[in-house]
Amino acid sequence: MGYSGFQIIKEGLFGQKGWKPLWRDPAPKARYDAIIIGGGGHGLATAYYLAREHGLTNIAVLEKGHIGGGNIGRNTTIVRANYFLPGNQEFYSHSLKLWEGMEQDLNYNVMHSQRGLINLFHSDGQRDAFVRRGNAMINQGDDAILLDREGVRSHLPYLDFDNGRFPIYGGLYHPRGGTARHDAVAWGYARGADQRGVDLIQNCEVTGIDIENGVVTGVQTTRGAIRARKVGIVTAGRSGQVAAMAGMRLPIESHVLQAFVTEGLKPVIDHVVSFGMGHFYISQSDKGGLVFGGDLDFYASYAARGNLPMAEHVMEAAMTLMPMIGKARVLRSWGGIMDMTPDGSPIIDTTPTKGLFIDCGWCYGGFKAVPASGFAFAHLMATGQPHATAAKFRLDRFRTGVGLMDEEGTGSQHNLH
Amino acid sequence: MARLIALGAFGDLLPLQTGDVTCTEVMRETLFCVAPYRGQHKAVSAALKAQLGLSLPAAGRRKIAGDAICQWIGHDAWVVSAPVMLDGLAAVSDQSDGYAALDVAGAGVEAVLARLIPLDLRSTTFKVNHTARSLLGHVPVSITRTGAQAFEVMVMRSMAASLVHDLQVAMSGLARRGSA
Amino acid sequence: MRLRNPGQTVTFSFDGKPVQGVPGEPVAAALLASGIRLMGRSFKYHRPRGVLTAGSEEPNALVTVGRGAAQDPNQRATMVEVSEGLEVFSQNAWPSLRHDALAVNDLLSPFLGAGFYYKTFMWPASFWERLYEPVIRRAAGLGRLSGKANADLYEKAFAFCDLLVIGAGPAGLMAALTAGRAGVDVILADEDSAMGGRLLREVEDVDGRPAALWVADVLAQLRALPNVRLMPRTTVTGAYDQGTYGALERIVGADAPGECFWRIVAKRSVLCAGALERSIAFPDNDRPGIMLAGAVRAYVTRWGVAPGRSVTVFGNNDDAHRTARDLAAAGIKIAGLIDARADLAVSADYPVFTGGSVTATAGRLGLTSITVTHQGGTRVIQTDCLAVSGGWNPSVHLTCHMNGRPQWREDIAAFVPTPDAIPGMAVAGACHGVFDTQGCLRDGAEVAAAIARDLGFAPEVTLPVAEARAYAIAPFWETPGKGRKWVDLQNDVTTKDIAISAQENMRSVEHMKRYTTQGMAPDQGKSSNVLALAVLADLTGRGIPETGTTTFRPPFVPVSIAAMGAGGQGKGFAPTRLMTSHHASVAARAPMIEAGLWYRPSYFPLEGDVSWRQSCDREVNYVRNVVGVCDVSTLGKIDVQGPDAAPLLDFVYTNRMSTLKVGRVRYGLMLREDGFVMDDGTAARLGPDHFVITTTTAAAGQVMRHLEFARQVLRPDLDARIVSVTDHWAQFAVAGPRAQVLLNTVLDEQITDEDWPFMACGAVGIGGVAGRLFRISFSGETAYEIAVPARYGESLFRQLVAQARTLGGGPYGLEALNVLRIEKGLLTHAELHGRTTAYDLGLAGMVSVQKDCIGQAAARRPGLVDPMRERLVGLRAVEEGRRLTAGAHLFAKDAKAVTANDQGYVTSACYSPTLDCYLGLAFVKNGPERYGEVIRMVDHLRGVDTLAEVCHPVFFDPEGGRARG
Amino acid sequence: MRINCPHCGERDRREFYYMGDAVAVTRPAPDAGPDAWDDYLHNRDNPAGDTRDLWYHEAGCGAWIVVARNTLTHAVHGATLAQKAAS
Repeated sequence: MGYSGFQIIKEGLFGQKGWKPLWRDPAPKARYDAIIIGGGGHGLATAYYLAREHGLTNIAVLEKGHIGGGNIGRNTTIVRANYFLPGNQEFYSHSLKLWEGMEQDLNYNVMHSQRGLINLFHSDGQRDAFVRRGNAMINQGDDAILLDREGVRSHLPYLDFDNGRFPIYGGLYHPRGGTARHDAVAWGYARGADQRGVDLIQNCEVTGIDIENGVVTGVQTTRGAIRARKVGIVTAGRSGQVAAMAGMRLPIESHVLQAFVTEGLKPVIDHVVSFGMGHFYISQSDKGGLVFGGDLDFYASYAARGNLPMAEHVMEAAMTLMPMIGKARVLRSWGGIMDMTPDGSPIIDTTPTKGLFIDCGWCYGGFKAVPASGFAFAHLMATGQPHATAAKFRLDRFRTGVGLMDEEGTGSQHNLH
Repeated sequence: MARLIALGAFGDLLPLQTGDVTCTEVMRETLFCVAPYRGQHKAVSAALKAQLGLSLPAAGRRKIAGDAICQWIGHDAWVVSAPVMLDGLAAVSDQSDGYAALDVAGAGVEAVLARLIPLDLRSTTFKVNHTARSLLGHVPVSITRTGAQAFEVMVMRSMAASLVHDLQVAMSGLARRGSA
Repeated sequence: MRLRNPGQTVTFSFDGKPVQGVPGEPVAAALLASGIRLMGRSFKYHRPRGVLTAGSEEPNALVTVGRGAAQDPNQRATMVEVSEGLEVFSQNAWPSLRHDALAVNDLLSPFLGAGFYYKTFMWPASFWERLYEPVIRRAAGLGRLSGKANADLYEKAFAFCDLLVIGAGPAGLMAALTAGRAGVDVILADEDSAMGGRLLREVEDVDGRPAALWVADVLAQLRALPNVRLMPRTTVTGAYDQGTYGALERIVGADAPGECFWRIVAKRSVLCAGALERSIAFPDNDRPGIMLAGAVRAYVTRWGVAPGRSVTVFGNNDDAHRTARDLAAAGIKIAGLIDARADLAVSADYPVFTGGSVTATAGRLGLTSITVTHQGGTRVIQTDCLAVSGGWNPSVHLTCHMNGRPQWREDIAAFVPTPDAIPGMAVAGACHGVFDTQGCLRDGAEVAAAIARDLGFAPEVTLPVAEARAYAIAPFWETPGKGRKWVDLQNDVTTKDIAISAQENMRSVEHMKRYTTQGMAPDQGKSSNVLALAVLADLTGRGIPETGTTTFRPPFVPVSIAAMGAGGQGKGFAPTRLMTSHHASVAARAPMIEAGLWYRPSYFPLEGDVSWRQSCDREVNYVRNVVGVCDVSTLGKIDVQGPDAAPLLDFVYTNRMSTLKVGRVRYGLMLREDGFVMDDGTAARLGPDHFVITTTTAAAGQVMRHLEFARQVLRPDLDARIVSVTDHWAQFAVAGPRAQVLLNTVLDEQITDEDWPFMACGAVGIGGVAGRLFRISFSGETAYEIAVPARYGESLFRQLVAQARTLGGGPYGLEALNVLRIEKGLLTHAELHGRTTAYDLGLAGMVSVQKDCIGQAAARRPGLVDPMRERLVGLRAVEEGRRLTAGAHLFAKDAKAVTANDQGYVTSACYSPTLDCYLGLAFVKNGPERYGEVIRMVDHLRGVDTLAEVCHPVFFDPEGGRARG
Repeated sequence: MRINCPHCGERDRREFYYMGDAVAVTRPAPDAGPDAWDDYLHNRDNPAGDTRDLWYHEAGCGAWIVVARNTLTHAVHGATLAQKAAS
């Protein structure tokens, strides 16, 4: 059924009895044309674009828990296209364009809010690095504006301009950056895929990948064997375990990244603000909660929860940057499992097994990538060729050193991102 | 020819007193870092015993004999408070001005330090002449219990002002609570 | 209405109106005592709401306390303690709490059910940011921040103990007493202002005395034990790894810090957090005056406040009867007792309706009547307070913080903790599913005794005598029939919303939560989760255990950012490092700027200077023509000693250091193991087994860590020792044609070019002080760095500057330093930005292939030696008056400035007073092959679009004759 | 999280720097070839369970240590000096 304001009024008048399920709960079939392992944001988007762009509808998404239960449901909801290295640039630029049409495309309001993102800098050197980034964004056709100190003040008057540990020199303003309602993105893609015939199969854990003579033939699951000639792995923090079923060892370490939300407050922070010097970023949700986070906890973990030192560090950064939020109260903290690559950039590629594809390594930036990742991975699975926007996300780039994308400049080694 | 004037690390920031806790600068003319070479631990300990009257203490301990101090300062390393000759036995680095040190003492001293240092400093576990490397706030320090209600804190000289600032905030918060 | 003489009272205000209260009692109690039931408005529909509970789980009575910078929103009226002059305000209502304009939302509620916003507001697309979202945002949110910077002191602290007892009710008190008497080092933390838990809130006896007296006696015993620490007003907020707990202490006192966030490390802990009562879903169950039964008893018994004049009680368990009995005994009129259970025989002095339920309520701003449907029919009862008990939920929250999932217990119709969900944590009392006082006392004592024995103590268990009774409950979640039955009072979620969710296949409990927002409000579902689960389970035909629960995550109660971030405000976020010349530079009016944790002078203005450029140009000229002095103490200085010091340096530097002669210095390059450049610096050989190496300011810590890694982990075969001596030495660059002249004014023995050639180093005396001298140059001029122990740093700096001024030179700051090094094509972290290789920097020749070093193998990867890589070049502006800017991108002369044409970027740029033009350093594809090419430089952000000539990166004195002297 | 330093005893995580999988201890020979170096630098077992990883007691004694740890539960089983583990 189509969603609209008219439908809302109609259902309101008739007791909400007409709403249909957003997706079916089909039993798994014995065979599909393609299987996607992982019902998170990237997996659901892949299924949607396989169906919509490539007409591939005899496909299934296998999810061991409930769909949208991974990192798509526990991130800080930021959407941006402010990368500067070849490979990332074109990909995130494409992703932002897909975001901008997503609601009409999916007929689902994901509350994509282009409220603007401001990255602060605190020295001449940082300013120059952000200028390089901003110019790259404009070269790519995206938007960036250099703000001086007064420019930042006009947008963010509540920052501590006088006493903070690191003085605010200015900011790089990305007006098209913003946020979206994370769960809604998963639900929107799931509904869109289901409407096109994709089987979304929940509570179905993959326990093995069947390979014959170097060619994938299907998967073993807790709900039986399923055959397919194409299998895509899109399992984020769990990529290592699933890839191991196919005998692969990935350049991935899984780390925990914490995030925090406060009680609801009347509107006070209108942008997404990023304080790189203190590893802190924040925005305010439409419900009023301040949503914020910082750096990784920096140890390999699958526990989906963090520890106090990083939580405290994040709060201290908040206090030095914007002490007006001191009396906001943190309501909930959580941790996502980040699939970290050595250079901090993702992988969308074929594997040594024919018919087996992998999409992983989203580090702490997977949310904004959901549409373009799904789009590019669907293209790769359908055609066997990388999509132009994701051609540099190669699995072998670490071995060869060709096309490393170390946006932070900290190095292409695991502990450095 | 130059005439150089020596200045203390804390300037006029010390002494400091708030509530029942006081901070005073510890003046030490010399301080050397001693890092025994491989297999020379015993030889270094013997040489120090001969020269200072102090052997190398275990990890996390300080020894004192008269004015002389020998204190564990980290992995494979100790500091001694007087010049020593250990040629071929240990790396010796002059750190006389690398560290600044202060005494913090008084009835509320454990409560002040508990606001800053992630260590179990209870007198039952951290006794007199126990020493540890840790953080005070965000400042790396070496802390030693020198008495029932007294500690010495060593800090890299360039961070002396930050150390005093953090102590001052903790002392004032405690004083403002009344009895804690 | 107060039931007893309150004694001393104070006056506080609620929405500006004065209210009398007893010092220390919660605001909610004082408001109830004054007959004020309307305390807040709900989140979505702005429904009138009163207080529901008597604890931190309160979903309705959220208030703002204070004004100005002290304005503190979203405080629970059940937790804020009354004091003289306290200002309390209602929130989420306009223009007033009684007449709230947005209550109109309630009329629209048929259209605003679960998830409605996902289905609309999509057309036209641009209206979301322009219209819909701003309207939604303004309507959403609860309290309001002041917008002013925090002006209060918050604290953090650490505590250590053997046993942390969480909660000081009957179980917690007995646990602390049993362990404490045995000699265990105990911390007893409780979130209430007074310890005792429900013993202060119930009418019962312990050991033959009123429970409150027994509590007072136990607390006195605990206070007398030196190994027991009592922490009232302290809520344990989170359980973390290895026995670490977060706890939030509220501190009272006018001048005291507001809150303290504790990190408590405990060998063992016992959770005695009690249980939280739950409500029942019946139509309009959210009116002010409808409260949980246990809370009603608490207000009556502990604070002597009657929440109503005519109270009805509704429940599905024996607590309903206790409530009626205790209230009646306190002299409060009981208008009726409704028990959902049919097969009960009860005789009482008030009407009892068995098999009954509440099927309607009335009263716009406060309850006036209820409709009861029971075995005998339907009846309307006039009442201003309805006490509801749907049963008790053990406070399992902390046991879920490490992903533990609680287990359903059918006999008490509640979830209890999974054993060992938190390593080292035991559970006792009501949160363990033990609901009678005697059982709680015993459980607390026995659990603590077992822990004490584990820790090597010999505890004795002495149990007091108290009430023991079975807890009888018949699950009853929802009354049948129509009407809005509220489940999550904070987020306005009804049973209907849960039904819509199930209908749309949002049937996983996580989907239901996220779709309806049930459990996502400030109480995190404390008052609604189990009820919501039960409703969902009924709708889907699954049992409650099968339906499962959502996860509780830290913190247990909301924690202010100011408390958890205490110490971070202002300069406290990171330590400050000061050079010995700091005060002298400040006295010279030099702007001090951050360099990592350090502060360094930007430039030294003179009287009459109108811009920084004027100062900077002058300082460059000092160095090029006379002499300049610059404090370079921030560079990392590391002592490397030992028989294998040289081989260790060979292993960490790309070039060979073992061939360096004693008394000489060599430039060195370090790679990360991934093959990219990490840092550069110098190595000076002071003796056969003794080097001192320098690092850049920014990378000092990283290099130290890296060297220790190389020494301890990769090459434990090498016998070398590493010590940072950065802070011991104050070090000053003295640079320029007259550098030697200047130095000779301070040195004990005169130096000459013959004794001190370029790249020499050694010991010198300065006024009898033992120092070190290095003839090295970061400016391309004849230059030295002179080092003295830090205590003499300021003194030497002042003398060097004074002598330099006499010679016609002076001090120079970071700006001039940057210009000088760009003129010479020397590198900083603008170029060593982590993505560049030795090859990119034109330093491939420095990577020795005769030996192994860190990074060498990875640096050979094809992608790192591709000629098409962007490589270092110089840029010289060719258009008169047009500047070069760092961060600009480069394109072929006639190409469009788009990504596809990108040829590289500028890393550093400056105006060179020496060469009178703009210079830049840049990375350009195939760079060194393009010298002489005119290239287009575009800086969209700064509006610069100009041409520049690609050239060798050393602009000035390319032969280097000046530095060699 | 608390980690047992062989020198200092149990200490708060905030005193430590994390390096990653203890594979870093076994550095290949310079000429071991691209695959060996790729495995050393990049490819990881990334276990969901017991692991050994390298930590540096940066704000403590300055020792590099190998910690036996569980990535699912964060349980710490023990730690040794990396110097000993390596030699």
